[in-house]
Amino acid sequence: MALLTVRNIETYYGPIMAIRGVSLEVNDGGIVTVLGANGAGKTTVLKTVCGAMDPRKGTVDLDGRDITGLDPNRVAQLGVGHVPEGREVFPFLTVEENLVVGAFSRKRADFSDDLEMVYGYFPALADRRRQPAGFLSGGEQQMLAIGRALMLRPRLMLLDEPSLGLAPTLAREIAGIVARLRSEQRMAILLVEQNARMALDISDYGYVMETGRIVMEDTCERLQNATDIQEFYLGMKDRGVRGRRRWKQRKTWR
Amino acid sequence: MDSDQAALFEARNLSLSFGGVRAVRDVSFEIRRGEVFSIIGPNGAGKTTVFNLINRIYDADEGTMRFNGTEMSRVPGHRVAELGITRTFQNTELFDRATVLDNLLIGRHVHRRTNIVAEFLFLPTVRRQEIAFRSYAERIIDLLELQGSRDQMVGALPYGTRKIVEIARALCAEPELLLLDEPSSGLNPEETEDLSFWIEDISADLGVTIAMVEHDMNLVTAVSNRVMAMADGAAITTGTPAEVQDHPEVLRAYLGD
Amino acid sequence: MEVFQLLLSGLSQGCVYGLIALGFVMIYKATEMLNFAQGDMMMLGAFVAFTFVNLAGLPFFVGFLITLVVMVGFGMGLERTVIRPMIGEPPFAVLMLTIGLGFILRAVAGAIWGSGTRTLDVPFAGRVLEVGGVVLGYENLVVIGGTALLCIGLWAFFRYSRIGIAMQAASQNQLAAYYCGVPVKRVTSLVWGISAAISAAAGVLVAPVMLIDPMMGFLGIKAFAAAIVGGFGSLPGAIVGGLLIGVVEQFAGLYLPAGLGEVSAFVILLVMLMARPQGIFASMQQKKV
Amino acid sequence: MRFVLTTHYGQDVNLFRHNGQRFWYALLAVSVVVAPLFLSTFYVGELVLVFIWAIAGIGLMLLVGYTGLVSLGHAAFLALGAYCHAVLLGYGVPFAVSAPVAVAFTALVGALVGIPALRMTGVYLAIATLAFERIVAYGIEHWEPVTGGLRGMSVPQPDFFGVSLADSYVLYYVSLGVLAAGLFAAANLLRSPTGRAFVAVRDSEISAESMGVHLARTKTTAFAVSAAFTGLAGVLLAHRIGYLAPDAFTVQTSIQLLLLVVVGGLGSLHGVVFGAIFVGYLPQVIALARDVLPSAVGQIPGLELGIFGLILALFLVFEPLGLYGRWLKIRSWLSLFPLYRKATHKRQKAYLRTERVQ
Repeated sequence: MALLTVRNIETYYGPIMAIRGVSLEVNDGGIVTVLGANGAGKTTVLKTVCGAMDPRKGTVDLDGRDITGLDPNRVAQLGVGHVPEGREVFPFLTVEENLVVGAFSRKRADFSDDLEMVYGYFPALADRRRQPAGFLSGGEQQMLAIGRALMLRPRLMLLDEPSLGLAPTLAREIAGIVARLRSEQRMAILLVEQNARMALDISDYGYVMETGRIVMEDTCERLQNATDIQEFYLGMKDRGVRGRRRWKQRKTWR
Repeated sequence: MDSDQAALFEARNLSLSFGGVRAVRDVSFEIRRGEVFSIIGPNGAGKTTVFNLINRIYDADEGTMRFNGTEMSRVPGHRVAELGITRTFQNTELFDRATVLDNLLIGRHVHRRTNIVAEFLFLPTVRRQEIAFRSYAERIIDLLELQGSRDQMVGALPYGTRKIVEIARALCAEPELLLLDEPSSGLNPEETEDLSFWIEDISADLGVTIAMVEHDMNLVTAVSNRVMAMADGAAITTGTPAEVQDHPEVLRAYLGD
Repeated sequence: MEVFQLLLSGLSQGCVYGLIALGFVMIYKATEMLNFAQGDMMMLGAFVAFTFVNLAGLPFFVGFLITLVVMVGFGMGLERTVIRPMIGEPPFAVLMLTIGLGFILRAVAGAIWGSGTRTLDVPFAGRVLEVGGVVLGYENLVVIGGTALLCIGLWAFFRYSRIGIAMQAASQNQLAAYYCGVPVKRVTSLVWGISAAISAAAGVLVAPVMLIDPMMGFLGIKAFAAAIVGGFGSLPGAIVGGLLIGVVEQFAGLYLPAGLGEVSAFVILLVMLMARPQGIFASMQQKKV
Repeated sequence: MRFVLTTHYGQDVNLFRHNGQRFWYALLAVSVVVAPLFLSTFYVGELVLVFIWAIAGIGLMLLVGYTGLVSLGHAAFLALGAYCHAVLLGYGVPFAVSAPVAVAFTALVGALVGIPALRMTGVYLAIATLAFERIVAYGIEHWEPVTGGLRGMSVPQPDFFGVSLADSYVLYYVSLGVLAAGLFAAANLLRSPTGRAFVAVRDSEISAESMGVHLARTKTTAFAVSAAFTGLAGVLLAHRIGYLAPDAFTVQTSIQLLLLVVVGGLGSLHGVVFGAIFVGYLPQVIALARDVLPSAVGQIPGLELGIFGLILALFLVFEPLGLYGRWLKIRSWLSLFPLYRKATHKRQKAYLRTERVQ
């Protein structure tokens, strides 16, 4: 049975419908990616899953339990770690304090092992554990955000654009760690990415979103070979530069 | 476009640091009259910061900017629109509690010729000005097909429409140079294609020079005359879209392989 | 000698401003909300202590502790009922709401305890200590000492306790704190509770120096000035700003024309806002585009 | 619902969109003009107070509701207008000179207060205006030779084209005229570039500036205009109360003015009038209630202000759009009757995030 089941959710920003009937599944131990352009609603899906936004329709189930509309801290306690877009570390807290906050929902357990585990994945953080997170570089902040989510010992990790703003080598490093996390920590991952190439490389299954809808889903191998995906998301489209065919009066039935 | 055409805007050796991080390093470029000039690069490469420098939201630590031959590195922010440069913002910065029409009319603000006393009394000059503003705004509404949302509150519009309203507002000031900050973000491929037509119309019908920061390489290739690629705050190369896309450093920094 | 005397009473008065300002700053840091009723919470705290100590006849320290507990409950209840629905409303609306709350608290206090002035029985009232010609009132010393203790306590709380760190996390990025499993709503309630307790402590400390009455909450306005002068959002800034204003007031009161001491806090505030709007300990900057 | 066929842009610029509106406003105008004929002096006096509140409210509404700048010190402008006018009258300056001078003086002070606003965000500004109010109050209390200090001063009541402003009926028509002119002027301003610049500054400073709006000038203008309206209300208030003392202009007065704009409905001139009626009559209602209530409750000190605070809090929590907003909802409910959906005004989960950056 799927670990996470999202059924037909509709979420609004005020009066604006940001996602319109999205359904998806993440299996235990699987990596599932959601692709799409900026503003297609990918982040909104993650926010709805983790409870930061309430869907007006539809349900979110975690391991058979309905978690729709729970507060995000409750969802986190149930084992969903969230690495938000733009990293969102606590800038005035030190690296270690950031990680301690990450373990907040776990009852007074000894988390020094977990700290060591995080520092093992990200040795760069160990060197800077006493520094305020605001002074870290973008890549280090991304590592810290992932590490902070790991402190929850999550069963499902929501990863929002982990490669955003990172140099390509760093992005590849992060991708490698994500792949390792799945096998070593046996957690499922729901990955939202613009860097489709990287996402498709490490994921099992992919969904493609456009303006709040899922327009395509398939295994990643098949997605990688689909012409639409190649054109729009992998930048392989062979398009004429200028002088495309067009009518002066464009279509107006929108 | 031939390469010796006059530059409308010229930036020389712009640099800017935020608390030790060099967001923009020694960037020089020019925007030629009538062209569509795109800046590409990974997130955090400093593209939007360049716009914020042109727009005078930030003071450059070093470097100069000339627009139409006028030195503008120290011009106050509100004068930039008067000079003839208006812009849109990455996540749209509209006046949410006003109608689309009012937003466009604020775009006309630089053309205001009345004083507050006349406005209190709503003298005939003010009335004539309002009607003139309105008819110009209607021209832009027609151009960008915003008739349907004219009287709606901007805050309640869908994201795609908001992006277009922001372009319309910037156009209402009759700029010579229009800066578009990621105009296609949040638009679906179809809307992005429409956007590319509109950019062409704005360029052709209104004769406005356009500079844009953009991620969507299809859009960039479709509409740009010249492209500048940036990474880590520095300009890597400038050239035609095809040249830039094939530049080895760009491939490495941006496309990733 | 006179200068020392003034300095000391200025410092003790300044501690009171600083203590109320600490309450403001805590709430502001944790929730970005401004509680204009902070001064009135101090007033309420003083009256509650008065009830337990004078009316119920409990020993001072027992009464004081009960007061703190009651005020924590009051602060949390206030947050739960009135403030929470306002999350997401513009700051102006919250400001107005707390102004309204201040009026309500004053009316309620007037209804319960009457509008007359009261004196809290404290064990250290009226005694003095003379050191080298300077007369030190015990109540002044207690204010200064109490403030110092409270500051150290708060500092340790924020530095070492898990909930204190989580509070800072919630103040820096609410949504990310949620993602880490921090129950932000409960934490916010707690912030209001602690803030109410701090102002109650301020009320008890100030009670021997000035009388208790429903209008004493107006001190809160000067505490606000102190918080801004110190640099809003900075806990040490709140204390430094309070001390500065307290001392200047005392000196202005003596050496400048009548009544100028009263407004000197506001003059300092305006000068500060013109010259260095971010305050002594700057902690805020502009919004990024 | 009414649909209007617009055939010329000029029509959209007009204050009234169709004859129906014109009819109702005309009816309202006629009724306030003839009202004094049927009312006793006391009620006319109360109505004068409502008009004065409304004039001051226009000022604060332009500032708070349209420009998004909060002032907790508007009582100071009311006081400055009143005292300046009264002092000038005392020196024998004719009304026709002293009133405009008082208004201009208040506007000037307002512009000066607006200067710190250029560098401050909302909350700082609120505190700064509060500090300004305290300083003005201090000045009035201590500049005895001119203001009479705490004792106060009486307001000379000059003849005004042969009639005295001390007469409630005369003051009624003068205030009504001023209010009508003020509403007209404010509405004009709001449909002109300056008014739109106010709104632009309120909604997004950064993009207002990039559209060529001079932030500094716009904010100082907003402050000056706001202070001028409030100062004008002060001039009329001086005549209404006849005797000026510092306790007529306190922080509470400022708060009452804010109550007026919040309860009326931020961002609407209609709201000013609704709010003024509310603030003008609430003390009467409370006074009546005191007589009815058992004395233990009725005699609570600070009861009136406590009720003010309570109403303020209730409005902010339950009806942030104010009375005018409530009226609009009722109207849209009526016109859409079977189709109205409650979800239209639903609130969402919201999260705070600090805007502090390192």
